[in-house]
Amino acid sequence: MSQKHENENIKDIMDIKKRSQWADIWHHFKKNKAAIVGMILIALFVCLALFAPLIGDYQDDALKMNIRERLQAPNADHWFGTDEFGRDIFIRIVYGTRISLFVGIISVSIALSIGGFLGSIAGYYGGKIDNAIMRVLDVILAIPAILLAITIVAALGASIMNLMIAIGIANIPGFARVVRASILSVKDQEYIEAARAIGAKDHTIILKHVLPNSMAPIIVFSTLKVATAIMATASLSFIGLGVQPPTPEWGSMLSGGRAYIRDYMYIVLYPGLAIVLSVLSLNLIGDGLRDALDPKLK
Amino acid sequence: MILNNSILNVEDLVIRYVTEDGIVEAVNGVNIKIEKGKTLGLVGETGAGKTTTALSILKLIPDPPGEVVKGNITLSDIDIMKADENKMEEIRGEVVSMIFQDPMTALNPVITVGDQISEAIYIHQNVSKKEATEKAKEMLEMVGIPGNRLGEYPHQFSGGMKQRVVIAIALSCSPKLLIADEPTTALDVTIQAQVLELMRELKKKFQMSMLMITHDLGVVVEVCDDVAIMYAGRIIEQGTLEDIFRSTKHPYTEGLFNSIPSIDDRKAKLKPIRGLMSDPYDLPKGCAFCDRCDYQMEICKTMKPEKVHFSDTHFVECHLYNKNKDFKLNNGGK
Amino acid sequence: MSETILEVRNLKKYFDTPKGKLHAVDDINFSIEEGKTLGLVGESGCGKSTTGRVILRLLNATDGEIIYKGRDIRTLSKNEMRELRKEIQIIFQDPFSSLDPRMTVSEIIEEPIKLNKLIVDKEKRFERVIELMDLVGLSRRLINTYPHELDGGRRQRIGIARALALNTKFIVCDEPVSALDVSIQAQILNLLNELQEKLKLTYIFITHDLSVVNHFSDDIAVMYLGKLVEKASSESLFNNPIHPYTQALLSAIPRASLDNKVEKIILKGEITSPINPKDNCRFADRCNYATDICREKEPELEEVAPGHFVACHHFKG
Amino acid sequence: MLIPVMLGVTFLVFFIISLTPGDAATIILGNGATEESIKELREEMGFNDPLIVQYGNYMKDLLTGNMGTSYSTGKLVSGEIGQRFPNTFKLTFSAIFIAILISIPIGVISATKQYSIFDNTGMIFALVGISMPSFWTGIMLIIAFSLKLGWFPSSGMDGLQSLILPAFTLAIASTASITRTTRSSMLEVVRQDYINTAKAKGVSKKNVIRKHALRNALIPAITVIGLEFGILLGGAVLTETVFSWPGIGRLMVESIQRKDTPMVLGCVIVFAVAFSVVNLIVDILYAYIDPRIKANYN
Repeated sequence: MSQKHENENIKDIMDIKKRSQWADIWHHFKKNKAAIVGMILIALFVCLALFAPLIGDYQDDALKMNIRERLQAPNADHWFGTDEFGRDIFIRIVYGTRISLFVGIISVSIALSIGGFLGSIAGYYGGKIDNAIMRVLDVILAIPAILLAITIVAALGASIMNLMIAIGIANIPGFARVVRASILSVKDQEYIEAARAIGAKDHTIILKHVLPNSMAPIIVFSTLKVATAIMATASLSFIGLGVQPPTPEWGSMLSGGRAYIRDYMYIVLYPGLAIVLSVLSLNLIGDGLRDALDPKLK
Repeated sequence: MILNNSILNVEDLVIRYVTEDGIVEAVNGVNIKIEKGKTLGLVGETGAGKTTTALSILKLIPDPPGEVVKGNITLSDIDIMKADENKMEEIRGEVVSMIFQDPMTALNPVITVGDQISEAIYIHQNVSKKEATEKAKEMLEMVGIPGNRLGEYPHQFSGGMKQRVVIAIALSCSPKLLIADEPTTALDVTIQAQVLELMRELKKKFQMSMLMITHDLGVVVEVCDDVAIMYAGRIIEQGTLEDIFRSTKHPYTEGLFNSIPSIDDRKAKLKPIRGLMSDPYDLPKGCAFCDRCDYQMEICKTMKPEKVHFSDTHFVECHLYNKNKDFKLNNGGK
Repeated sequence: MSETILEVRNLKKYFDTPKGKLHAVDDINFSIEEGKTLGLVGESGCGKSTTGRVILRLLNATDGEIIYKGRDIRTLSKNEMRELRKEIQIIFQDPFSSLDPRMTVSEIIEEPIKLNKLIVDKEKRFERVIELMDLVGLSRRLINTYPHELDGGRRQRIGIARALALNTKFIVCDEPVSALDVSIQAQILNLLNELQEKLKLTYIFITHDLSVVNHFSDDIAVMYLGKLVEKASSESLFNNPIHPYTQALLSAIPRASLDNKVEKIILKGEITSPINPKDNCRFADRCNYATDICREKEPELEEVAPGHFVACHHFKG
Repeated sequence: MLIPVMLGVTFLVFFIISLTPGDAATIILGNGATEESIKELREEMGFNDPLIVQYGNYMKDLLTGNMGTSYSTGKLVSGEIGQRFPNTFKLTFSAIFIAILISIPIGVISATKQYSIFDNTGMIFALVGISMPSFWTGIMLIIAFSLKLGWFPSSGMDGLQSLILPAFTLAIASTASITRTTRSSMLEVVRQDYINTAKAKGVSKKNVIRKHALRNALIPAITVIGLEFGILLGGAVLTETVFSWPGIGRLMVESIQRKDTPMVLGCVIVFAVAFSVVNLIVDILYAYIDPRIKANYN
């Protein structure tokens, strides 16, 4: 082979910058305008949740009833109006953001850690272990997730803690399946064999090759599942099985306002919009990530 | 030029793909002529523009991102450029049909092979469904598959059998031109031999013309009369089998020959073409092969070479022959 | 002068499938001398790749011995095996799936050195990576690119550099050029040839393409459905193919030449899969010369001429 | 396959429900009951037996169609559920029917005209559709179509008129998600080689889509329809609550509030069985559409 030796100094070559893959992903992600809108909206929700106390006091503004000011239409003092107890709907939505995001993220973390663990064991080792795990999960999958969550909360009692546990457990099989499928698709690649051929140990292979390459679908799925978890939180609270009044939560606010929809529809309009916007944003981000992380499109 | 004797005439065809990353000039002024009953081999490596050229004859370039910029295509006296979608539907399968590379994916997995063959017959010929099925059975037997397997699905056939079914579909309406896009590349050698044998036989039987796309000069010897060598969207050398194999003119053609490990001469040393094909997004101003060429001259970098004719059948696009048609390559031909 | 570096005895690899036991490799024997190349040839599904993987213990053999420099690879402990992997390596067929898409060129080439703690100093290791890139003809400026940004030929060079990163003596080349274009294929074949001379490597060259091995191998073994049907020196095999399958295979290769036309032998049918095979000649169904004995009894691999082995009831040289 | 899964499901649900705090005997007899009578009832109902024995007894009864008696009304659970089941069936099947009817054509047209205005609007609607919680959509539809326009009743079950709003409410999310799947699998299919083969033999555009692409694209779509049915069953709980629809979903919510354990258990089991049966139908449909799967069964 005729070999052109470039007279480059070793030091110079060492300085050639390695382009990070995250930069690549971000480069693709930011081309997707819808996903960027979703990102901005979610950032807004997060800010609202973090800085809620700057907008209004939890005890005085979000909880305390003020019968004199009840059922006001949106106005300069109360941007989204007041509810049947005279509480400011905007401030209650802001505090509701905290609960929705918190429950969403924690319940997905529960499902991801347990489901991910089961899924990766099933996927990497295969065979009988795989079979046993997947059959048990099939049983859980036979009950529609939201019904399972309802049943669990019904048995354990309604509280934020139980809500997170219930939604988390109901999502375990889904995560296990996604993680398993993703690991299976990576496991058979030749570069895993190549790693074994150069003497890499099992844990090196899993940590350095299998996991990084199977992350993409898991990240996307998690994003989308935070959205469904937020929806589930609101749903359970709506039927009285989640967050209990007077704690401000979007679903329970809707439930409380139902009696007044004939004349005061804004009571149910804004909490609902909050749900739609947060869930929509997460879905947009999820779609954007799916495209940006797909190596086929690169 | 005797026009009415040619079945396919492609003139100055330019096709490009417009993508996010830029414009790819996939086909860059291609001329092809195939005479009745003759087989032309279109040879080139990945990305040379062979398949794009073939798809344009059927007007099946995916648009977007593909775009036929200019050129004329005359197929059996029909002006393809002016034909509308309805007209094209009549032409496809009836006048021209195409075999795709991978038999594993070329058949619809949820439709029986019988229905896939009879569909073309039913569309183009004035027959009943029953007659079409009858004809499909004949076709299946003609490609060497028992007629009673008509009702089976593609997954029940092996790779070679699938390619036979694909051939049966393509020939079901006795087209005047058959385009075969690497029909044996995905097959094992012994199966390839079977399929090539079958194609030779059927070509004789149907008296049709053929455009054989391949990267394998060995396959060319077995089925083709004429050869066109394609590189970076242009045909850089064309001639009869004798022309190309016995008096190779283009350095790229020579390079291709030198890259093939010979089965009969173990001592022959491989002399690969150096480097890689130019970036299709950014083709050089001059000859596209210039960077890889052992005979490179100053003019090659700046000017596109013109056609140089050696006979009625043989031409080359290379600056080497501008002044001296008798220039000899180091190792021309085999 | 040259010694046997690897000997495979009665090697078997069976897979359990829903339809029964798949005899992917079924009792094969061969040996390779140091610095030589053995071509292992056959069509898809004949068990040639499985053989390669079993030798490297990427798959565990069902039965048999794999003697490398006097030791049976199958009996080595995990640590001993890891030690041995510094000497025996593999180059894969698919230059796309054999490189981790999330690692850069230098990370891929560096990984074996790092894992086996061959060179601990970071800068020295880096110099070694550069040296390897020069050796396989990879331009230095590609050091921090990702595989998906490169073409098949360059990716295959990365795979070769990775295989050479350790103290490699023995390489299983699993169809290293079949996914590449002709001109690139020749580049890689020449590179492998040069490396063999320079580094005194021993190769098992697995391929479906007889013309490639002819060019390359000292000895050739032809496989069909898990069995060796013919084994000989390249010269002997090409000049005097004896087994009907080898003859058909040789004649079927399209020759890019107008001279030396060869009469084609067209085989019947297609290769099946060796699931629960009967005790007969596995080639019998497709063989143009098959008789009753072929369908009843399995032929043994016999020496029909010095160094030329054939497993056939009828053709014995 | 169905039977072991059902055994697992019943056990799982039985186990979860048994976690309910509070003493069943006290619930049945009310707070005023004497210590003595509570103890007696406990013995009589077998509440002192180990869980597995209780489960065994329940299953024995279940096989004869006996699901126990309601704690609160004293009526047979099976009777109550039998009465309500047709209503839920009516609601969910109308919803899935509407969803399929709308989503498949829109998905197909969107895919054939990728990036057209039709496609873009369709996809925006689909995204919003999967982001809207059904209970909120329901309330909004009530405000618009029954309170403002007065076209449909806002609650209860009284003829076809009353079915329309709840069925549409329930259908929206499923419509959106089936549309998205149909579109993306259609886009995948039209890129396949066999579509080119079909075009190359002169099949008209319309027939390429109808005869060659659609059947292949339906395979993933059917999976999603099966999964969506599970989500629909969960959604029925909420929709029935919003529209006071006398189905099992509402019965379940009411029973949870009344701590009527046998009734809750019965409802969840019926839901799980319904979902499993639908999944079985989906599997059969698969085999009908995809000959490769049929081959596995033979």
